[in-house]
Order: sequence, then C-alpha cells, then structure tokens
Amino acid sequence: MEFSIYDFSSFTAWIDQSLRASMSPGLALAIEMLIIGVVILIFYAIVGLFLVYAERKVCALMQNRLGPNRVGPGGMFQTIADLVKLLFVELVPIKNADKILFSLAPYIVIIASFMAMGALPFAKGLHAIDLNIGVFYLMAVSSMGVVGVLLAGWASNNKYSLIGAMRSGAQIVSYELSVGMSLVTIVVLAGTMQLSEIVQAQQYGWFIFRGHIPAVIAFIIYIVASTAETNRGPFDLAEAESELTAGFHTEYSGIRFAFFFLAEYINMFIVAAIATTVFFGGWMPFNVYGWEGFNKVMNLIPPFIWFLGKTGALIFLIMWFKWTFPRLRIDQLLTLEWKYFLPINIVNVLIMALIVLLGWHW
Amino acid sequence: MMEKSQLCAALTTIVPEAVTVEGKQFAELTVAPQNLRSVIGRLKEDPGLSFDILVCLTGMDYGTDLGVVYHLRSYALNHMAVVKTRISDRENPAIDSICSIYPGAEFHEREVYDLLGIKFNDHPDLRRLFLDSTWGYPLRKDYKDDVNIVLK
Amino acid sequence: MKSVIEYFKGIYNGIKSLLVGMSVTGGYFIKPGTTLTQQYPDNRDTLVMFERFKGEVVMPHNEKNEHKCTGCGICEINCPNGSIEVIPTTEVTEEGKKKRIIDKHIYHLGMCTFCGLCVKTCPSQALAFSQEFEHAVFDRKKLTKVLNQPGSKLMKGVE
Amino acid sequence: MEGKQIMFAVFAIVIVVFSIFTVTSRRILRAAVSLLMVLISTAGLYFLLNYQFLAAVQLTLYAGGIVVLIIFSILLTSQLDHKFEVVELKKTIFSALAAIAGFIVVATTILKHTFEADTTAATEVNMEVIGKSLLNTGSDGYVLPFEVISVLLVAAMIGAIVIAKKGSPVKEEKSNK
Amino acid sequence: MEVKEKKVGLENEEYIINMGPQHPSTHGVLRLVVALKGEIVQRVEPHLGYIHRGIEKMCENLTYQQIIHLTDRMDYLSAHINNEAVCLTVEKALEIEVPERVKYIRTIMSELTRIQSHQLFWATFGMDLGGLTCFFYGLRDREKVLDIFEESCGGRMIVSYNTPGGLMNDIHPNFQNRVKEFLKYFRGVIHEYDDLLTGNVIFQERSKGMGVMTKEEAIAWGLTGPTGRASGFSCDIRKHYPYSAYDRVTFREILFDEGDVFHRYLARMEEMRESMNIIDQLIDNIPEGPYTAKMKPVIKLPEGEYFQSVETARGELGVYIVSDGNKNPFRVKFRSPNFVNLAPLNLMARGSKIADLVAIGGSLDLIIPDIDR
Repeated sequence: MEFSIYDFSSFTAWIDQSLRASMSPGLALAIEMLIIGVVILIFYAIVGLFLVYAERKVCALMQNRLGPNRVGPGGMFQTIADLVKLLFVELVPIKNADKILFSLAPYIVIIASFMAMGALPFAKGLHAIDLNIGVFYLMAVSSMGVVGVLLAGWASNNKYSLIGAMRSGAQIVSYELSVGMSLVTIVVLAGTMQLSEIVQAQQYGWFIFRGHIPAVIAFIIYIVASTAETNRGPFDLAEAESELTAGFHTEYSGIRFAFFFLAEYINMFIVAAIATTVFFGGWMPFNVYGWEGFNKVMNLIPPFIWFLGKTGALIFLIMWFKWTFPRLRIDQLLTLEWKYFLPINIVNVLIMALIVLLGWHW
Repeated sequence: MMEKSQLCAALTTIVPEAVTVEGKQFAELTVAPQNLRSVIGRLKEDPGLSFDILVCLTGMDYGTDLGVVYHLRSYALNHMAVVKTRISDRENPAIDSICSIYPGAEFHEREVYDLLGIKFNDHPDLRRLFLDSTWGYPLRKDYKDDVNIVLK
Repeated sequence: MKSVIEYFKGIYNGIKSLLVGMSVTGGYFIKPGTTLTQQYPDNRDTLVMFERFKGEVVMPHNEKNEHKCTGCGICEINCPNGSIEVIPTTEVTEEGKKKRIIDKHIYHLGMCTFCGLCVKTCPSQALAFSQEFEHAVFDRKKLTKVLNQPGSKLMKGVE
Repeated sequence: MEGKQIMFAVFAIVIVVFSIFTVTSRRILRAAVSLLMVLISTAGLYFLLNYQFLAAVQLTLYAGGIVVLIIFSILLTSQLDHKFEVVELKKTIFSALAAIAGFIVVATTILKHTFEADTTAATEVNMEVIGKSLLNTGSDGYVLPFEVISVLLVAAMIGAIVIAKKGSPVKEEKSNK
Repeated sequence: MEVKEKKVGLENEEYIINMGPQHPSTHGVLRLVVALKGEIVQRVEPHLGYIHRGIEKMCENLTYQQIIHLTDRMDYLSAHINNEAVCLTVEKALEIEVPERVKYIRTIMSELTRIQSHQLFWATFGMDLGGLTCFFYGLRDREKVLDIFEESCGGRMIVSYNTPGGLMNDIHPNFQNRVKEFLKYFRGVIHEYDDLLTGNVIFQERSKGMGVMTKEEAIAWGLTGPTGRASGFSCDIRKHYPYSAYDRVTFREILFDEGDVFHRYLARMEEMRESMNIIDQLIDNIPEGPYTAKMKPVIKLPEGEYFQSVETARGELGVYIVSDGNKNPFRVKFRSPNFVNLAPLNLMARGSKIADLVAIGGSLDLIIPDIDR
C-alpha cells in the first residue's frame, strides 16, 4: 500500500535548502523559525475562532436553538466580531491585585498551549519539530498551563478565583497521571515515543483497532482525563459558574480574558489531536485490507484533511460531553481519578505489555 | 380528627391558665406573655393534642398594644389552634422565644422583631432580618415614612 | 468478591446512564427541525399575540374619534398603583345641563402592573388591553400616555 | 554567530536574571514564578544539547510538578499582600560574602580546567536505551536505586496523608440546635 | 451585628465568602455568607431583604381585589396559587360559595402552575449542577404552559386571574384542547428529564445523601411542600385540608423517607406526573355555569380573623387576614413556604462542600421575592 502521495517533507526540505543557499545558516534558521512561528500562530488563531463558533453551533443544536446566525452566513463571523469586541474592552484594573503576575498568567497559559502545537504532525513531513520523545514532550508542555491558572487565581485577589485555582491545580495534577498512563499504553504497543513513527506504525491499522480491548480502554480513559485536564465540562470545576461565578478568570476582562478563553479551545484541539495521532492513525487515511478501490479513494483525500477530520470528530465528542452532563464535585473528581482511572490504567498497561510480549496484537 | 368544641374542651383542661375564645375559625387561646412558652410547650408535648407544627407566627399591632399570634397545627390529628398573646408595653416589648420548642420559629421571630420591634427573650440569634438598623418598625400602625409611603 | 462485582457493575451502570443522556442531546443535534428559536424582530409581521394578552391599557376610539369614557374615575379608584389619573372637566350639553366629561385620561405605563382591574371594573367598557408588547423607550416620560385622543368625544348613548 | 549560540546566550541571560529575581523578590509567589522561568530555561539548555529526554523530564518534574506544588503550598498558606521584610544589612553582607566565596571556588575550577571540543556529533539518546538501563539489574542498571526511591516516596506519601488527615470532618458535629 | 470579615491565613482557618446577592446559583438576590474550611462549609448565614417591598404593609392600604396582584409578585412561579389563597380567604370570610366551574378551573390552573414551576425547577437545578442543556429543555416545555395561561389570563407568569368570588374572565374556548394537547406532548418528553438528569450517574452521586433532613427535623422546622414530603412528612394541604376541587379528585401524595437532595428532586418530578393525573380527571368535566359569583363592587370583610392555607409549588402558603370591617384589611400576613424552607439551610449545608451548598439551595427551590415579600 502506498500512502505517500502527499509527502510534505520534500516541500519543507526545499524551503530549507533555498533559504540556506541564499544566506548564512544562522539567518536561515532564524527565518525558518519565524516562518514556522507565524504559520503556527495563524493556524492557532483560525482553529481558535473556528472552535468557538463550532462550540456555539453544537450546543445550540443540542439545545433546540439556532446559535449564532446574524453575523455573516450562518453566523460564521460571530467569533470575529466577538474578538474585535474583546480587543476593545477595557482591561479592568483590580484593586490590591499582584499586577505583574495578574498580567503574566494569561501568557503562561497561552504559551503552554502554543508550545504543544509545534510537535503535532499534521501530515507526513508537516510538523515543526519531530522529537524522538514526542509524546513525553507533549505531556511535559501541557503540564505547564496549570501554573498560569494558579497564578491567575491567586493574583486576582478574589476568593472565588482562589478556590477555582486550587481546584484546577488539584485536578490537573491528578489527571495528568491518567493521560500519561493511557498514552504509555499505546507507547508500549508502538515501541516508540516519536510521533511520526507512531503514525507510521499505524500504516496497517489504527492502534485503537490493533490494540484489542486495552487500547479501547486507554482511549476512553484518555478522552475523559483529557477533558478534565482541559477544564471542560463536566470537569469544569475551576470555572464552575454556578458555584464560583467564573473561577480563576472571574476578574479578567478584554484581551486577557480572550487569552484564557482561546487557550481553553486550543487545549481542546491539542488533546484531540494527540488522541488522533496516538489512537486513530494521525493523518493516515482509513483503509480496509483487501478493498483496493475503496483504499485508493481514501488515499486521495489529503492527509491533513484526515487529521483535522478525526480531530474534529473527537472535539465534537468532548463538546457533546459538556452539553449533556452535570458537573462533578471536587472530591468525586478525585475519586474518579484515584479509585477508578489509575488502577484500571495500571492493569491496562500491564495487559498491553503482555499482549505485546506475546505478540497477540494485529 | 377532633371537632372544634371537643378540641376547645381538651385545651381548657390541659392549659387552664389560658382563656379559650369561642366563635372563631379555629380553637383559640389567649395567653399572658409570661405563660406563653410553657403553654405552647405543653400543647406540643401533649399526646392528645400534639401540635407538632408551627404554621405561622404573626406579629400584630392592635393600635394600643402589640401582639403575637401563633398558628399551631397537628398533621397527625388534623386540627389547628391559635394562640394569641398581647403586650401592652409599646416602648420595650419583649416576649419569650419559642425557638427551643419549634426551631423553625427562629426566622419568624426575627421577622417580627425586624418589622414590629418585639424582642424575643432567649432567641439564639436575634438580629434584624430584612432591614438595617436605621429603619423604624414599619408594620407598626404609627410608622411614618413620607418618602417611601405615598398614599392617594 | 461481592464488592468487586459491585465495582464493575457500578462502572457499567454509570457508563450506560451517561450514554442514555448523550443519546438525548445527540438526538436533538441530528434533528435540526426541533429548533424553537424565533427570529425576532424579523418575524415581527407574522408574530400574533393572544387576544387577551395584557400589553397596555388603551382607550378604543371609533372612526368618528369617539370613545366611551365618561370620566367617572372608577378605574382610578381601582388602580392599585396609581397609574391612572382621570382629569375631568365639565361641558354644557345641548339641554343646557353641566356634564362631567374627561379632559385627559392619563396612564402611566411605567407604574402599571397589568392587574386588569381598570378594564374589568370600567362600567362603560371604555378601556381595553392592546396586544402591543414592545414597550421599551429611551425616555421615561414617554411611558406616560394620554389615552383619549385629542378632540375626541364621548360616544352617543354612553352614560 | 550560530543559531545555537544565540539561543544559548538567551537561555543563559534568562537563567542569570531570574535567579537573581528569585532570591531578591520580596513577594514569595513572584520568587516562585522566577524559579519556574529558571527551570524552563534549563530545560531549554537541555534541548539545545539534544538531551531531549532530560529536557522533558525537567519540564514535567520541575516546571509541571515541583513548581506547581510550591505555588500550591504558597496559595494554601500565605496572603496576597504579604511581603518579606527587608533583610538587615549585616545579614546581606554575610550572605554576599558567602556567595562571592562560592563564586570564586567555581570560577577557579572552571578556569583551571581545560575544555576539549567535543568531536563526536551530537546524538539523540535512544529512548529504548534509557528504558532498558532504568530497568536493568546488571552492574550499570538503575533498578535498585529506582525501587529504593519508589519505596521512599511511597513512605513519604503515606506520612503526608496521615498528617493531613488529622482533622475530623465537621459533619459529625451536626446536631439539632 | 454583621459577620466580620476575618483575615485569611493560617492563624484563622475560616474562609468567608459572600455568595450573592449577585451570584448565578442563588436564583435572585439572596446573599449567603458562607464560612468555609477548605471546600467544606462550616456555617451558612442567609442575609435577606434585598428585595423587601413590604407587601404586608402595602396590603393594609389596598382593597381585597387589589391585593391579588401583589401576591403574584411573591412567589412568581406559583402566581396563580397565591391568588387563589387570598381569594379563598376572602370567600371564606364572606361565606360565599363560588360556582363549581370556578373551582374546577382554579384547580386545573393551580396544577398547571405547579407543573410549570417544577419544570423551571428542573431546568435551573440542572443548571446549578452544571448541566446547561437542562435549562433549555425545561424552559421549552414551560413555554407551552405559559401559552395556555396567556391565552386565558392575558399574562404569562403574572396571571392575576383570580378575583374574590371567581375569575377575572372565563377560560378561552381553546383552553381544554390546549391543555389536553400539552398533556399529550409533555407525557411524551418527560422521559428526557429522567434520561438527562435523574438517571445520570454524576447527578445521582452529586445529590444522594446530601443535605439530609430527617422527618423529625423537617417537622420541627416546619418544612412543607416537596421539601418536607421528601423527608417523609405528610404535609400536603390538598390532601389534609382540601380546597377548590381537590376533594373531587384522587391523587397520590408523594412521600419519600430519605430527605436528601435527590429525593427532593424526585418528589418534584413525581408531582409533575401526579399533577397531570389531576388535570386529566378534571379537564373533561368542567361544569357549565358562571365564572364568578355575585360580588359587591366594594368588598368589606366582617370583623374577625381568617386563615387559609393552600399548597403552592413549594409548600404551604398561609394567608392570615385580620379585618376590622373596612374595605382595607387591618393586617395581612403571608406565611410563605420559601421563608420557612430557607431557615434550616445552615443545618443542611453544614459539613458539605460548596458545590453541595449550591445543590442543596437548588433543591429547596427558593424564590427570593417570596422570602423577602
């Protein structure tokens, strides 16, 4: 089977070479970094705007409403209008707040999500950096966002914010374990942490199909735990608006609030993208062994469409959770992690290791 | 369920110090303020009456003296009684609290204190409920507020 | 052993209940026809209020600019909020008698609680509720309305 | 200048500046955040050296774990407007002397040492090698220290839970008042 | 004697937060001063009066017809039942027998009011617990009841439909069809309520065993309505002291023993079904006749005291009117259910988490204007 009709590595190599040919290597590197930064930034903004719109439409349809439908066709430009509004909204100064940390917090959150973006493989050869510890790197980076949340809650000088921040801290630190362990399950199956190799290893079948039941369990735990890690409903205790008004970002306004808001959606995209890469074959098209014609058609679809499509489906699943379930309580949240997810996860990893050792997987 | 006359008769035997009033909607007792708590306590404890619920606690201003009206009900026996008391001291009215008998009376008594200025002795937490301390006692008949009360 | 069974049974039942809930929201997601949103104000022309809807108090006039209000003031007495003021004046009839008629029937929409007592108690059915519901104005003074139109007269035969 | 050298300079400056902030800041949380910056920059240095595994460990454990714990405990214990008092001059002088002494020792060692340029190309450490040697019982294996640390950590965790659980929940005090 | 804000820190472990008067979960302008220790609630202290309008004082200067529209504004979700309470008291004082038709219509309207109130409870309770979709489903169904009200009464929430002696006007000719249509529709969708919330494992975990009131406590504090009945306290005025047409219908009093948040919720869910049964029994049998008894234009109650209880959606509403023979009452007292149900909040919430406090407050289904009056 041939998957590489769309290979972007030659394209990126060509850019690299033409840059290096005309200038010093240091300058070329700087320009490459600039290009990558700008591209990711633009992609980031587009994903953010689109996801906010998608969330509104999804929840509206689930609630028998129409959702945004005034600005642009089908309300497409509603989020842009909101963004413009947020840019012009006054940054309300907070009395007795620690001003430096207060303004620093949104940047930490957004930088943490930004750093993860670079390691995602969007298509063959289309990623900023292909670390050999890719999965580990993603987890490491995503664990930094919580610092921003904690700082935001503390620096706001608001009791609700502080409670929200504390909840968020406890929650993210706990659920990182589950996210890590469920990813480890697949790393055991793949035998590598490099994201490009993980995708390549799924050439003959996505891991969720190849890994038997442990992979499915790992996926379920991953999707629930990552919902919790991104502070989304039903795990949105940090901003639980019926208890803590808006939790850690109660006091934020204008563009700083927009940063938190955007980071939430980007984080959702990132966790869905990781799940896509690790469980659903990344940019690999859906192929069925033996159905040659079908596979040919599938292979014609560009890989980043596959990638974004799978990610979108997972994002829809996460949104579906939020608009259906009531919120958990903090102790139940922790019980779920420590009493259910962690033991199941450990057993799951062991079973997966056994399967790999005995060669039972496909 | 007891008839009203039967109930009245039972009441007179159990609380002889109270005056039973005839010809009202419910069996009605009038009690002196100092006897109030013991009377209501007995009404609640007596198995033949067992007034387990304090339905309503109303502060009254009769113009000359103040009063408190207690509506008691027994769901088990499906009957009701009214206990009334009058306080003639308008300057510094006080009466025994029945919070120890019916804990639910706590808010009622605070409301009466707030709106009529009747103090309840031994109330666990007697503070104004709705209004702040700069207000008078608006449910009194002689309360004047030219700004907020406009009569046509 | 029993607690182990309980543990897994709990997981199974929990997941099942969550899926049942998701089927409800997911069901509505794929049925866009159930949308209830009204496209107000686009549908202003087709929006019909119920005939008894208590929008605001009006005094119906006929085509000859006549109303039925005799200026008796019963509505003013019955209004609990003082939102109606009847300013009467006297008029000399053809027979030379002095007769009480209204000069102005003033209605403070901002104070009205739509209890309907004025409409109900009016002895000559001079008042009615309109189905108007867009009451928002920028100036509070606009909420004070004079119900009788300028130059209007009492309808013949109404005492 | 090579790109790597620029990056090294940036990281070095960040580390130096934020280290000074960490010890001089009078607000404890700002000190913690400065420490976070130092640790992240250190991770950046590891990345520069192609020690990706170590860099990720640095980020996960220090930036994501330990600093979060530090911030967490600061949130639990201290107040927003709390500032450290200005240290007495005598103490400042003493600590400055101690720091300078330490600096002299390090500087002389570095200056005396002759650094040889590493001729081998920077190689990525294979994850499999790290994993195997971590769980190796042989002479260069780490399984014994690994397990010892695990036991130690478990003991510490149990101790922490026991200490934290001292207070009894208020629910028991519930009474009909 | 305000609660002093104490310094937060190690030396004082109490952490005091103000929930309200502007807070999403207090459903109005209730202010709860909550003392916390970590996430655990040590003490809750309701501070009232943010919308105290002095309705009882206002009543002393209004006629009996005019009082009606004020009672709409106490418990605005049981507006019709509140109206009925005053009307029944006045009718009892005047010893007027209202026409049968009026009794039937009042009963149907009361039960519809109860249904829409519980629908809104379901909607907001779901939202209190973070299930935002519930809010829209609940309000979607409630709209249908409000349309029925609007067609006959002219008002949606603030109906002012009753008047001493009868009704303001006759029911709309469409009324019966619309009610039947609604019942058919609502029976079809009520299972969504259970699917979305009642059966949900997260919801059950959140609500079971929270804010428990035993039967003894419920009786001692005088809790009524679904709140009291969830504790096993049989306190349904409709059963014990039937008024209007309640003595002509058979229905079940919903009683549970647990007295926790979940069963308070369940009691309301069951009551909706029971209310539909009541309407079923009455809707086809509304007798013909006048829609109001003959009344004088100025009502003067004979001198004396009158007390009447009705069962609103939240519990027992008692109306106590003291008359001195004038057209205005001498004193009016409303024994409002929310006021009584709020009192033991501290007892219920002590020792639970903040999130539970929200759930407990939501399960009491408090309407703040009814507390403040």
